[in-house]
Amino acid sequence: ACSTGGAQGKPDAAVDDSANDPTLNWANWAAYIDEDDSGAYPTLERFTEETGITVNYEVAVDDNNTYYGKVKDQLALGQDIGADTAVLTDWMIARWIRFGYAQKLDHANIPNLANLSPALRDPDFDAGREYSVPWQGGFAGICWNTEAIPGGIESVDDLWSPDLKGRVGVLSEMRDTMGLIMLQNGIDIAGDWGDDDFTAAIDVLRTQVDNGQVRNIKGNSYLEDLKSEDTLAAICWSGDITVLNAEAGDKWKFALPTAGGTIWNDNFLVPIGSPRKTNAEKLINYYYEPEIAAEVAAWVNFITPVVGAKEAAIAIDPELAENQLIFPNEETLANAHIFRSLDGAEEQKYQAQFQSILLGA
Amino acid sequence: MIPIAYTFVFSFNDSIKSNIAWRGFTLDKWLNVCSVEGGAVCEAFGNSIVIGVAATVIATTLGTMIAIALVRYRFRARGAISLLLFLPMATPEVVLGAGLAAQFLAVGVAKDMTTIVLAHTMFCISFVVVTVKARVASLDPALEEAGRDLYGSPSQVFWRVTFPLLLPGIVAAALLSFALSFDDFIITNFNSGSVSTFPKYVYISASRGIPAEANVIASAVFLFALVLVIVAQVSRAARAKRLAGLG
Amino acid sequence: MAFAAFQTAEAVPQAPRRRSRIALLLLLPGILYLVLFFITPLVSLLLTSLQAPREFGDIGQYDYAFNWQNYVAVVEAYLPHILRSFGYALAATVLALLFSYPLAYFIGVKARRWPLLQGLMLVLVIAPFFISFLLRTLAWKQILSDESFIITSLKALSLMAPDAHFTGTPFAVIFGLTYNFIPFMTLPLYTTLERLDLRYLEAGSDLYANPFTVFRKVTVPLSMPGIVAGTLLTFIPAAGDYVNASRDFLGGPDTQMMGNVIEANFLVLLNYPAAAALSIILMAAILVLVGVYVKRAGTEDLL
Amino acid sequence: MAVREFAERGADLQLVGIQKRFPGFTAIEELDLTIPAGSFFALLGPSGCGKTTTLRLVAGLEEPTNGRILIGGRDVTDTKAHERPVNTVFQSYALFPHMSVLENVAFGLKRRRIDDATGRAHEALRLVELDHLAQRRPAQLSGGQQQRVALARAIVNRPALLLLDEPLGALDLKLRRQMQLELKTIQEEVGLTFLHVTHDQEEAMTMADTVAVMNKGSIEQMGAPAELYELPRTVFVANFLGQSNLFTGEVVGSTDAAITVDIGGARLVVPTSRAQRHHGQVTVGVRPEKVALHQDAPAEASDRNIIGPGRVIDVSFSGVSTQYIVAIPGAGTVTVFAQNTGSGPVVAEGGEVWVSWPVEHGFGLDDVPAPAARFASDDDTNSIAVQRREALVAELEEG
Amino acid sequence: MAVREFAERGADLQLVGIQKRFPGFTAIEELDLTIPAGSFFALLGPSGCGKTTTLRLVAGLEEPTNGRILIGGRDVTDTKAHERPVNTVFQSYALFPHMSVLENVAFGLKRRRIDDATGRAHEALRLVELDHLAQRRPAQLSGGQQQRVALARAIVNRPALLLLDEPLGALDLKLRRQMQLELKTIQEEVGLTFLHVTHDQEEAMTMADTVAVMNKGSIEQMGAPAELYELPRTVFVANFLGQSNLFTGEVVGSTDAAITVDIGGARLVVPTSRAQRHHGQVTVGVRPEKVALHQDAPAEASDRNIIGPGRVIDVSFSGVSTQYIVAIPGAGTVTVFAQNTGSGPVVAEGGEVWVSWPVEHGFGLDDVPAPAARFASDDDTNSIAVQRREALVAELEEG
Ligand SMILES: Nc1ncnc2c1ncn2[C@@H]1O[C@H](COP(=O)(O)OP(=O)(O)OP(=O)(O)O)[C@@H](O)[C@H]1O
Ligand SMILES: Nc1ncnc2c1ncn2[C@@H]1O[C@H](COP(=O)(O)OP(=O)(O)OP(=O)(O)O)[C@@H](O)[C@H]1O
Ligand SMILES: [Mg+2]
Ligand SMILES: [Mg+2]
Repeated sequence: ACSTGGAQGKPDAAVDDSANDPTLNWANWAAYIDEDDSGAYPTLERFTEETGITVNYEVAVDDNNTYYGKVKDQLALGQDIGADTAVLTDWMIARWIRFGYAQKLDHANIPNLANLSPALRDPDFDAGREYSVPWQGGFAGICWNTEAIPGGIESVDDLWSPDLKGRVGVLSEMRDTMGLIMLQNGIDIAGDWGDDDFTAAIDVLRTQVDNGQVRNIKGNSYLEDLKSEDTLAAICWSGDITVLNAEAGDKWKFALPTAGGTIWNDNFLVPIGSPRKTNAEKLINYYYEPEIAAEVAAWVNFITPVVGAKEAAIAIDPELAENQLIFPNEETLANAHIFRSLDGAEEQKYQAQFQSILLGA
Repeated sequence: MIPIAYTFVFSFNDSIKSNIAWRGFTLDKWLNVCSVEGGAVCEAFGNSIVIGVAATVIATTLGTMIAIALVRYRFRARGAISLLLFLPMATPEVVLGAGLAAQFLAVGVAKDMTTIVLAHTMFCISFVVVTVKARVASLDPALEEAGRDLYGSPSQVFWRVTFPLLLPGIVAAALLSFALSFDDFIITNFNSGSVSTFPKYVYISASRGIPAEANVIASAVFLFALVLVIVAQVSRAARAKRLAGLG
Repeated sequence: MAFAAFQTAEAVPQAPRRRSRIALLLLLPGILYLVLFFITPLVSLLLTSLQAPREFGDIGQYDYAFNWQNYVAVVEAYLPHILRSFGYALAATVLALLFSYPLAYFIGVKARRWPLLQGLMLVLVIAPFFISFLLRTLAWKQILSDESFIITSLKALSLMAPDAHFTGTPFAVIFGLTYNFIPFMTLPLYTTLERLDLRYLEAGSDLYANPFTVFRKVTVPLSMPGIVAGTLLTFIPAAGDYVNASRDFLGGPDTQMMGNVIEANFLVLLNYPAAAALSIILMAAILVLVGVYVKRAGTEDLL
Repeated sequence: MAVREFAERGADLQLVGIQKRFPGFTAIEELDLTIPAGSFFALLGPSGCGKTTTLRLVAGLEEPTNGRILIGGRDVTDTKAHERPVNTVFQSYALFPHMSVLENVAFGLKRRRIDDATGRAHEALRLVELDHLAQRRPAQLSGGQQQRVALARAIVNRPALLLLDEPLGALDLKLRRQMQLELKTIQEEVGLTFLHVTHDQEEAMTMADTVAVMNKGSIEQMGAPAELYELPRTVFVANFLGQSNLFTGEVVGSTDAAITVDIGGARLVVPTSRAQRHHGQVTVGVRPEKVALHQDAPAEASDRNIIGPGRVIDVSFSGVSTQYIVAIPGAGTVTVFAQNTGSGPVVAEGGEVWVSWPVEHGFGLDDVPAPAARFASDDDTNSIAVQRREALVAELEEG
Repeated sequence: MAVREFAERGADLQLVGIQKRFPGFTAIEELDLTIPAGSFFALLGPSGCGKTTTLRLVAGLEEPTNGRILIGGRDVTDTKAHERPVNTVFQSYALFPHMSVLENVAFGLKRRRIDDATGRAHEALRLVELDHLAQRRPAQLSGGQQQRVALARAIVNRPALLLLDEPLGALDLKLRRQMQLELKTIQEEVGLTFLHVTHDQEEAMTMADTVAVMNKGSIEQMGAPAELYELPRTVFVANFLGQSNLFTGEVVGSTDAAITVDIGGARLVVPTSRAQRHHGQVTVGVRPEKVALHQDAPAEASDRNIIGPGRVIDVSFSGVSTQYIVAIPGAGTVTVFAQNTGSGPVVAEGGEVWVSWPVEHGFGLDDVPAPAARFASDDDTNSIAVQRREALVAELEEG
């Protein structure tokens, strides 16, 4: 049968066999780690040198939902899903923890956790970071083609300007697109909002989709639309724009809207069936060395959660350290908000509304 | 044809991470296909080949057996069996993929290469049956009888007469199976667990712009097949010409 | 060659045989396999489609029940997608037929005298088989994006409104479906047309039929098996396709097909009963349509 | 294995009480037949009468519903096809298309692991004068050549019994007549028992030592060709084996030596020994070539039957002979063949003539003919067979 | 449209200087032919000689490389097939498999929008006695029935010219002879011009008013059947149209009335008017049925050619007649047909005999025969064509 979702009882964690098995499977997103010209991962290679643990790095996550869809059945049975650590976004982490699909981390094995940015130490879905540790974070904000829109845009409302009709993109990630609209509507997305607030934002989006203002609603492939100029302005993720500018000419600019943007984190966690938890913890610890974190940050262009990385980055490239999208200052951070956790019922309800726009009628 | 040319051209793009903007010509991607992302493209490609071969072998064997039985024997359940064979072809891939995925879950089977092979075999069988059936139907039973008449035991008759005569049909069915399996994304996506296949790799990386290496592999497969087919065609035509001249 | 797979040779009469244990032995493994990996999933899919949400359950948690309202609910919610799926599939099938018939006719009938040309053209038809259809579809997306050469030229020539675009429109999805399934249409057509006995066409013209009438009254009816096979091979997968219509490929929010809906319910909303119910509806609808079509076309013995 | 040996000469074949039923159809009702060793035996009959079925029973490709089959005295009823010392030249040749001519011919020898299969195969091919084509595929041969390969493939095994299922059916007339002579020559050379099936009466008569005429699953008459031709016993044989003029009437007188039949007033005399029935309504007949045409009324003679006058309604020239059709009031139409020893017809269309024939050439039959239609009726054995098969196929497809 | 009309009667057909080249092969070298309106004309020739090609040129299915075609005086060379007042009964019938018998027959009428197409189609079907099967599909008919439907489908259009391409080729002998009579009867009933193509000489002779013998793309001889048969002009005609005994030798004497040819010592006399060549090496011949057998040396007579003695090497009984083959030293073998007016052969195998024939029945030919092989040679036109096609098909199948 199509799964009944989480099992009645939560699955048991696998017995750790790290001592005998110096390997590690890491499921991550595409272009989410430093890479040299020959396609090797320098920081990972050094990790292997240091610890003797061979890492099988796999670009296995294309989307939180899809990845979950693929592994949830095995998780429910407590089986090894082929990944000893996977990097997933906050809200998905929340679901895994709720369903008991993640193993409790032994903080003793991760002394570097002390370098974790204080702001991220106590999220509502994982108090005290018992199960998850942030990998990279990012903003969702607005971006535009500077050649087509020399004046730039400032707010989400600017996306709805008639000049841009049919050339606007929004993300298919509910929390980012809806978060930005709700912020524009003056809602504190981290606080206590309710159905009405959400529905009001949905109505805004629906109107803009229906009247053809919004060209398309996409996941990561929104970048191609920007590049091919199918869209001229969009709701975007911060790191992508840096990459796009590097690849296709400096044509795009990213900003947090005046009403605020969202901030999210992708986090390591250890799936319930993994017998190599200790190895995973060693990996996490390694990437929490500020120098290592800085090296990764310099390549992936997302926000590193590691305190001290900025200082380390200055040594690599002083200009980089000034980039608000990688090392945001307090002011920038104050304008970025975390979308609050949703429980199962809310998740279902709001997703259904959001999906009904994505699927059209 | 245009998309193929596009794919081909962009396999020479000197891109960094994504492959959406033209950045100049390079042969690097062709020379170092397997290096990107720790060889993920090549691994996916290799998996696709292994899965394709395994599914093809199983589906071709089972399908050929059914085809022979369907043509050569009369039994009451014929109609039902024909329907059973038609159904998978009439079922949208999403349905097949989702249904099977749920089934594996219910039985508690972990998804890996095996489950992909099982899934691919399932939808290939019907195509094999249809293909081989036509060949069996056009095989004159008198030939097998001649084999028996000429002192061939049943197994000798099968291996020396029936099988060689069915071979073109079986080969065609196998090629079709392989092509279907190799290019399948939807069913694979539902039943692959964490195993990567080439179409899956393309789909996943589609979100970031496909690395030129994927284009390289696709183009290479295409060129290989094209050369193979053209060589076969030309030599066949040449032979036909030679024979015509000879008569 | 893969295209040989679509060939059906002239059948020789087979003497009806007795029932036999050998037949059973031959059939058993394959049939068991299909029962195991096709029928049982189908049955559990059916069961899933009747599940009800677990009381106080989290997202994605359902229990077995007989909740047939699921069907009503999904039809109410997704009727436009259901209709759109069949509409697009039909349009793509018709377009593919219109494009493929002349092509197949040329390769199968006109090119008979030049086997080399025939072979090469066949290669071109099956060429797309060798490149992942995902890559080809993505390439189209690039080729037909707003600032692409083709679209800008069309706009410059005023063949397209300046603010019109191609990707994300129903036209783009139908175009993608058509393109992707043309080989499936062409090959069965080719194999019937290739065996078309030209003497029937000559008999037609001998009996005062002009070339057009010969085509309508003789060629088309005689190539019916190919037409039926080709349309089925195109229509069925097209109706269930979700890649072309996907927002990440050629589609947009208002071109989503049943496949996309099933995917969204299955992967994002974790509404498995809805996904299962939609699957069952899709399959049943296709079976009914195919049944009626095949009956009307008079080619029941196709399979 | 018994079949490992080469037959030194042909063996005799006995069919005892053979019956063959197919689902819903009895192809052979009850068949008894003995074919002496070394003879050239022809089984003649219309399409669908059961000839192929009989051969298949002998070859072991079909099992009889009832009855026994003995080859050279040994009961082979329960022996498998590949274990019988029998080979077949199939109606459609059934040459293996994926093997060369040589491989085809050597196939049987190799299956029996006989030494020097290739050498013997070449020898057999030389016998049919095709050794120079040994490396070709069957599809590259003409129909006549294929037929010879099929023959070589069977003969090379020196079977005790060689079955030939209309091996000449697909050839055109010219080639057919030529191959008939060849086949007969080869049979004489190798001395095997040939069981030859055909529906061509001329073929059966020119080739065989003994001919059996089969109709609807049973043998109507059997004997030497001339014997069957000169003295047919049934309407079917009289018409199937050449043409006959038949007259039906009441026996009006009978002596020890002859019976007299009244045909619309004319009296026809038939020797008692040549008549199957001696009273009541009988059908008597005579072959067209035995009938003479007279432009003047011939004198009565006790040793000739004379009828007439009648009118010539059709004269048709066929080269060797001319066929006259004469309509005689009361007796119907009479066909007369006259060899063209001179040039041009003796009598023109419309002429008044009498016909006569020697009493000793008349024959009396066992049954009376059914009325004939203008075209071959739709229920002749041929079309019945076609229709029946197609109905069956249609039925099975449906299910 | 001209074709809208029904032909009241047949039109004549003229082929003027027709030549037809296929890529790499000239099928017809140069052909001139006139067929008078209302006649039954047979084109006779071996397989591959260009008969079908000729018909297709007339039907408009093929364009001549050179030359003109006139039907009823009108030049139709550049007219499309569907606009010519011509219908064809195809070699393979070419009945539309997807239509019922009735729809097949009504097809041409409907294309010409003729009123009451169905009624007329039924009428045509009644003519061939198949009206009761009007609703069947062609595949459900026997070969003979299909042939009749094809005929009805053509005749119903009352074409000025009806082309028949071996319409009886697929039938068995019995049915074939019967259909020949029917076809002839129908032609006489409808009075159309029939152009009938066949490779069966008996068929051509019994059916046609005029026969043209075609060989390798040109017409060797043309005339009434009896005329062609009695006085063939070439070896090909002498052998193709029935059998002939041919003797080649030097002319050793010639008068106004006759020439004398020396054949291994024997002298054969042939009337000058019946000889194509009068000096040098010539071939003379006589038909087997004109030859008489003598068991004693016959007396010399000026009006008979006598050769012998020789020995009977084969006697073969074929029902109507018996064929004797006599080997005569110096003259080769002579075939003699003797009608079986009595029973049993006149002479047994091995007997010593003389043969003789009336001088008036001999003929002298224009050319001399080529030596013959035991089997049909592998390079006759037929087997070449078959081989070429089949080799090609096989090749293409394989890939
Ligand atoms: N397997 C079968 N099942 C049912 N009926 C059969 C089967 N095989 C043959 N028959 C029928 O048995 C009859 C005799 O068939 P058979 O093939 O022996 O005829 P035949 O004399 O060889 O004819 P032909 O001259 O056409 O070859 C036919 O009416 C045929 O339809
Ligand atoms: N389209 C073609 N291209 C090349 N050669 C051809 C073509 N059609 C016919 N021929 C050749 O022309 C010759 C005459 O062919 P045609 O079909 O007229 O013979 P036919 O007398 O009708 O023989 P049959 O009795 O076998 O029907 C043959 O040698 C044939 O191979
Ligand atoms: Mg038979
Ligand atoms: Mg022909």
